[in-house]
Amino acid sequence: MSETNAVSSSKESRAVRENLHPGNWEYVQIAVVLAIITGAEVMVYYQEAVRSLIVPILLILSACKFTLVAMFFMHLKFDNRIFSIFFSGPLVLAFAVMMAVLSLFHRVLLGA
Amino acid sequence: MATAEHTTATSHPKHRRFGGIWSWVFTVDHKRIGILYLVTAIFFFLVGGLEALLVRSQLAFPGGTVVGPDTFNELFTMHATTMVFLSLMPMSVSFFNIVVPLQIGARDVAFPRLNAFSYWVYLFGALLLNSSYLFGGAPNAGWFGYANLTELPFNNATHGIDFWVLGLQVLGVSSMAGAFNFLVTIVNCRAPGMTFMRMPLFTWMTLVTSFLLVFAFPVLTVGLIELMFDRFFGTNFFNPAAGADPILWQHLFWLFGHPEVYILILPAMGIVSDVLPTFSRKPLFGYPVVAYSGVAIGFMAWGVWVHHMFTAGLGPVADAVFSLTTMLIAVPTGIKIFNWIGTIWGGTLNMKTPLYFALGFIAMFTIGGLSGVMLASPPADWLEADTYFVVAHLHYVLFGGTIYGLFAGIYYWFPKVTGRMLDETFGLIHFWLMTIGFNLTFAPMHVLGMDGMPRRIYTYPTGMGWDLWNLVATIGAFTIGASILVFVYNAMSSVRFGKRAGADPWDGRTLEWMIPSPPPDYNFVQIPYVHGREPLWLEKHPETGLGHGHPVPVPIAGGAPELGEYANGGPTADDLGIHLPDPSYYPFIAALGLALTFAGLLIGKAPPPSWMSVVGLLCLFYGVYGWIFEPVTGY
Amino acid sequence: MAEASLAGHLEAHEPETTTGLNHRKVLMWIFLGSECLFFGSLISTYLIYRNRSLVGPFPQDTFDIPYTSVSSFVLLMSSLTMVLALAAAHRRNLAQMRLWLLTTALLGTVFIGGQVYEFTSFVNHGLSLSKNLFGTTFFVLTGFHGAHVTVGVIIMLSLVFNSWRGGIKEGETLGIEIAGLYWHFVDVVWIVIFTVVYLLPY
Amino acid sequence: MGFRIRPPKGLAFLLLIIAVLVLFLTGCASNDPQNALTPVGPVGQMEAGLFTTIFWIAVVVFIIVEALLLYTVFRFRRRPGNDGMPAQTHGNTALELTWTIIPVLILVGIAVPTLTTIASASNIPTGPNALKVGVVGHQWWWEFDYPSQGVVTADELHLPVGTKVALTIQSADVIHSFWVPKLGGKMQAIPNQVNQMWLQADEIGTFDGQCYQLCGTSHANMRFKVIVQSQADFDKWMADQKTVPAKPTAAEIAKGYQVFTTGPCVGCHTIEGTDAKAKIGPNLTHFGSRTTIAGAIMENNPQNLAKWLEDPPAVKPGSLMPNYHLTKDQVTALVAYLESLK
Repeated sequence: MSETNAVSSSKESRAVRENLHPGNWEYVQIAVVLAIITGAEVMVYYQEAVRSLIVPILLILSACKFTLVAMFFMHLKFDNRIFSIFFSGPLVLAFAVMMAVLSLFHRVLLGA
Repeated sequence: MATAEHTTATSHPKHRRFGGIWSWVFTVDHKRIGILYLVTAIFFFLVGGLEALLVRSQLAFPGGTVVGPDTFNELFTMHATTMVFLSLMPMSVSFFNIVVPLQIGARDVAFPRLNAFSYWVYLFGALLLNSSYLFGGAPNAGWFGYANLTELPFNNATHGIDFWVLGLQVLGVSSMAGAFNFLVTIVNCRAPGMTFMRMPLFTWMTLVTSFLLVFAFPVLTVGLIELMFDRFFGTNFFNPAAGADPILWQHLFWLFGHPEVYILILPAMGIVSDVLPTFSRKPLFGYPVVAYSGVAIGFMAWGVWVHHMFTAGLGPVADAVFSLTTMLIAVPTGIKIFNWIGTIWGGTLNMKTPLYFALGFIAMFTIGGLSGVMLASPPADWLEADTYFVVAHLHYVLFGGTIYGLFAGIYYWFPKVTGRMLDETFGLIHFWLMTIGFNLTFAPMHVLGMDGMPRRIYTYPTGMGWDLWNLVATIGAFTIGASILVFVYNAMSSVRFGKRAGADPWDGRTLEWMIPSPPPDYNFVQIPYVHGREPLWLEKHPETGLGHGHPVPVPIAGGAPELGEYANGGPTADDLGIHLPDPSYYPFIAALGLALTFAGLLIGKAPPPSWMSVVGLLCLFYGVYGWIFEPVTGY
Repeated sequence: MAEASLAGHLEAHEPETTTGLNHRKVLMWIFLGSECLFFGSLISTYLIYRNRSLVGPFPQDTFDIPYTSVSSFVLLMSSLTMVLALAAAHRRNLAQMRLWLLTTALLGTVFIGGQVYEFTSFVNHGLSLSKNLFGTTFFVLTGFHGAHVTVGVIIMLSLVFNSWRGGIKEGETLGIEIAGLYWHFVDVVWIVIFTVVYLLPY
Repeated sequence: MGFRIRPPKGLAFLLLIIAVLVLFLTGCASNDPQNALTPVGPVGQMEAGLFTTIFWIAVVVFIIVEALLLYTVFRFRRRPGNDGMPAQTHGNTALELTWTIIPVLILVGIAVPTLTTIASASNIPTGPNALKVGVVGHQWWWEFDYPSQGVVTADELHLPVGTKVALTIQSADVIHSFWVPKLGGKMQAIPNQVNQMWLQADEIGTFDGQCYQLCGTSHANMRFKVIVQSQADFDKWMADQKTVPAKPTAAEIAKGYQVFTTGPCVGCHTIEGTDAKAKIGPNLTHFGSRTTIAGAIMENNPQNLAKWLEDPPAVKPGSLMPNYHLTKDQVTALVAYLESLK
């Protein structure tokens, strides 16, 4: 590797540090939250009481986990906006298409 | 190729160097990879054309006996698959390779070795797909291979479908790798001052196309994986006996397939949007509108796939909704056409072959667009679907559109690539012969369609009223064939004896015309600073005041006009202290490994993978690891 | 999934870029974008065929939720160790970086091991690829996720290997960051799969 | 070069486009058996009507755009007196808005009738007076059954004139597509899916249809006929179909009966009143009453039937009925028997 490489990369890491990344402690806290949510999900699964609401509850919980990991572990919260666009764009697209196809197959909405 | 001397001449002693054929096999130079793409794509264009001529010969007369029904099914399947995946897409990619880095003022693409990898994967995938002819039989279920006709119970006479599945997977890897590369290149390798809104339209459309590719192809990949698992491992994705819905394939395929249509047409639209201004000596009319309408088409491409399934009984709501979205997509398309006319309006049209093809594109594509609107209305579509009307429509779009656009590009950039002009007389003969042949072939198919002739039938009785138009179509097809031969002759002779082009034969407006033809392997002696939308024009004609900000002469290798000095060589990268990535054989090995892996699956009918897959995998890992840890000299 | 193994670390050097962003990082994010469509299609297929099997075994009498919860937890924690590895690299602490990378690889391996065990027990339950639509869609969806995790583990190990070879210099965090992006993505995909495939009531 | 001889070429181009258009106009509506623009039923009529509307709108747009294009090319081509530096215009917002809004309006004009037509086409008739017919696509022949009457036939769909018919379209193997161009519609027959559509024939006569979705080797040989009869004739036909053929007595016919019931035929076919009850091949109970055989690709006469029985795949490539190498007199006997099944 040429030293220009080391230069550019150390510049990169400086840039990253300037992004005020959370430190280990914050990371651990986030992990704990994730663990708790997972626990909650499993609990909900066994709660006969909330059977009627189980689907929305579970979907919301996993959406929270997804967002936490993407925002903090993947640094989208601190990184260049273009990355968020490159990722969330197709994510939304995939979700929309999925919903459309499902509604067609289950003969609701579009498929009515 | 004329570029050979120039580019090989320039590798420095201390760098790894390869001579002769190896200088092409191991090249990572985007221009050479582009040439490889172009030559291969034209070769497969001829193959696909041959298949088309056989199809037309069979249908020339009722009860034709040129080929049998099974061969006929193989022929039209391979014709479409070849034209879409082995010819038109790679031809667009060859222009991405040759032109985009030059238009944005870059020395190469972002990942030169990934670029080489894409090409070799494409070549090996294409060979894998076509080798099916040698192993019992080619794919035979149409280019959109509707399940469950592709499933073992109904398609086990040959391994054609297995070749199709695996071949398309390999080609998918190539297209994806290429698209990732161009996205990063356009986002990250633009010359200083080259903002998005200063990018030439072809680069814009490359950007949109690449986005469509990287997001649409995974959907097909999943469909192909499911089909492959059904055939190889006995899964039930499309097996009605297990309660599955074969229609799932239609959704997965068209979710890819409709963006694919725009993947095929947008690059051609980009070429036309670059050719028209150059040959009318006027800037593109409504640049931002044209660019954004391209982006809009890219977005809408995702909301219209069901219009391929209006006869699948999805219900009135689905039919209505997707009919409306489909009609909506006609708006940005129309806007482009009007802006193109606006561009030539008031210009001084330099009637050269590239312009003829660009105008031909507008004229023919308009017809395809209008028949598209007719197909967008479900009740009308119920009459047209799966008849020759659809065959006519799709050819007016993909031939009258894409192929006209690509030929415009070939005549436009050939001088830049080879340093020599294509002959005008032969060019015009090619254009007029092709235009006449094209309309003779496909216009009658509208009539045949409304006269109830189904597509993909190998024979038809007389007395249906189809005899005359089929004969006309066949005559037209052979006329097209003749015109293509004229082109091939023109290209082969011009590449050797064509008259010298010089840097800027067309009075061009964009960066690629600033540098010698063929360009030195480093492209730009000094990366230009871009002050406006049409940097070269701005520098040649400051008085026209197109500069956004006051026009400042752009630094050019040796000064634009007297570029003749580069006709034989010129300073090498090392003379100028420009470091270029070394050639590398790892991409080639990795690509070979990938192809072998898939071929092995096929021949072994895994599991377990035959020895070939194992060798392939080893090859692949060796290639990838060598690639990653390859010490990179240069820069 | 050739792209997957390639995209992690491609060309080993970059010139200055227009956006100031690193080529490989941009590539990785676009790649993850296209992976969204890949897993989106696989998950759609699963959901379309949900409760459509004509014969058993059916999900409700196959899944072992506590077991899978644990392995999901393991994968989730591997994301933590991954960011810790990156943080260590930022602190130019190669030793810790290697430690956390190896831990990540280890957790990943545990997850894969768990999946292998799960698959075997399901097969013993009489659920096979070709048994019914549930078997077909379940094994293919989770199998492809497993393949992604495996590739991730290989990437982690080669990063460690590379750092010993001196390929990763002090303060060079890019390779780790990019590999991390891939790893976290595989993790979030499992977050979705765990909920949609395992937890949603049948 | 090219510049002096351009005008003739340009004219050729113009003439070419006009010629294409004329061909299209003259070629489209005709009395050919599968012409979609001369329908004889309400469904086909509303679809063809919508097609024609959109077609003429398209023709107008086509002429405007192409004429504008050609005019621009001829007017602004470089020639002596026009080779200067053109004005470097960038665009014009008013124009952009115009050619955005006008297409939108045109499309609205197309969308409205489209939606109404979808609505009426999807309005499947129900109730007692609507005739129900089940259509099942097979490789490569069509099965038609009348559930209410318990009648099953093949390759020929009999309909009473002027009656609304509710069709359910299904497939026994791969995806097919059912269309009678003169009656309208078109619907895929998809495994595990029951598609519905309705038709009505307002004219007595025989109309052709065939499979429109690639379904394998003999996709081209998967034709059928729709025989539209007066209510009286239809009722008579239906009554005949319901009768169970008596056990034959005449020598030759009885021999054929014997060959049929003891041979491989019973493995796939059904003939009411015999032990042949298999549902793989067409139901032959009233075979003799049909005008065509083998996926309606041949007229039903003894010669053709013999030809078919001697080597089915030779007549219809890929035919699932193999060549059983029947002897000459077995064939003659079978022909006699089957043709007797009126």
